[in-house]
Amino acid sequence: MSVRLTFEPFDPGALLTEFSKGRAETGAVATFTGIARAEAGATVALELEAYPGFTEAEIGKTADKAKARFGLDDFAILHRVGKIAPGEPVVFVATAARHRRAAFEACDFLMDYLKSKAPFWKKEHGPDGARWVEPRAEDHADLKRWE
Amino acid sequence: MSVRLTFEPFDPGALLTEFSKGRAETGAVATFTGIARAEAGATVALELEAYPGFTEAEIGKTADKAKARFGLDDFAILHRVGKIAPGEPVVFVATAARHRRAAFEACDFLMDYLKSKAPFWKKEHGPDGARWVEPRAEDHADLKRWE
Amino acid sequence: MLLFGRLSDLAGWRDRQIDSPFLSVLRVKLAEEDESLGEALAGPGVQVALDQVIVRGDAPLNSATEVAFLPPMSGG
Amino acid sequence: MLLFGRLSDLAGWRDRQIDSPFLSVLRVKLAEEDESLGEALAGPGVQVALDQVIVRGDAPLNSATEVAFLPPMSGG
Repeated sequence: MSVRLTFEPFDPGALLTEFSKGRAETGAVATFTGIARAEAGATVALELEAYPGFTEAEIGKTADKAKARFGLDDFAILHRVGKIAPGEPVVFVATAARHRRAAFEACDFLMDYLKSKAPFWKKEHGPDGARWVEPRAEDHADLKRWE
Repeated sequence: MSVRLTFEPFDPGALLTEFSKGRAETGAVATFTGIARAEAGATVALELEAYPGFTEAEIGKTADKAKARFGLDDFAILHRVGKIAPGEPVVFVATAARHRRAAFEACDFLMDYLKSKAPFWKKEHGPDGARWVEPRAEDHADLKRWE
Repeated sequence: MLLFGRLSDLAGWRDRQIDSPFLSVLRVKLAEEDESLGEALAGPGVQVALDQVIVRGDAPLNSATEVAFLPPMSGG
Repeated sequence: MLLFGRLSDLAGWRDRQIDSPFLSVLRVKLAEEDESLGEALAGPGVQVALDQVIVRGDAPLNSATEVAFLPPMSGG
């Protein structure tokens, strides 16, 4: 069970190597990696601000709920903060469970939460300047699926 | 786009490292790793038989359909064959798409197919001998969700 | 010809060279030699692939045709 | 006290030391100094955390309290 923030680029594969080791009773590991999109030049960089301590604690609360709800054996969440270039991973979520349905659903649920409600403030730097981004209606609709 | 079989143990993390590189327009990478369960000693080893050439081709047909249906940018499938010890990865599926919903759903769909209909023959070696396994009713039910 | 899964356990072999002009004739040959194998090959859910393509019913064979009997697939 | 997201862009600062006995008094002080910031801090969806715990309404502060104004969270 880990929730971490990082200012540095990271390799999602290295995280999966670590997470999938020594799991003789787990059966199923699902992961999701979100990558910053270039949007064909419309986005030059993404900037994410967090409130260190508060942000991990808030994400941890939802992850603990997901663990209980979906019967997870384990989870790992790593979220990038600071300036992020197109093509760089932004977020990595891994879930481990006995069966694949639980692992998939928990991973999907955690991503819906992270993309719409987690304590981040997002700025997009484009060719014409920067703007703060609010969550998309689509993200809130995604989250509603779990109510 | 790759579908491969391997007789050797593999590291799912190394596959994700490779798969997630250089994806400035992809946005979303979902993976699933199936790990052989010990079932508290009930399963000593899993043995999977494939029909080399035929098995990859059949899986490739379904993966190509998934690519079109979910609008994937890319996929990678690696399936272990031969004798597999508890705790060792059996199958790895990665899907890449612009948005996370498509990546998750395609990965989930491919796993349902691989676990119930892909051309493998499965033998479980337990403390009291070996037995051939037929797909579980649950696996067929999972697959029906996509019809 | 090739047997997979429980069929090769039942027959005691996995890969043999057998010449036959038709799939139907091959089935008869195999059943004469091993009655339980002949029954298993005709059993429910057993499919036949010729050169890795699933076929139904009878089909002509030549000496280079790869014939494979596939019991119900279990998934991975 | 800490400002996040668009609030720190608006104020032109991110982290300041301000002594005040109550959150309500702190709000008044900030609004007197910078009217548009004062309005933004009272705006819809802006939450306040004291020592990393979200609070509603007024609350006493001491010199060690970490006060953070959080605009609507965008997710990652």
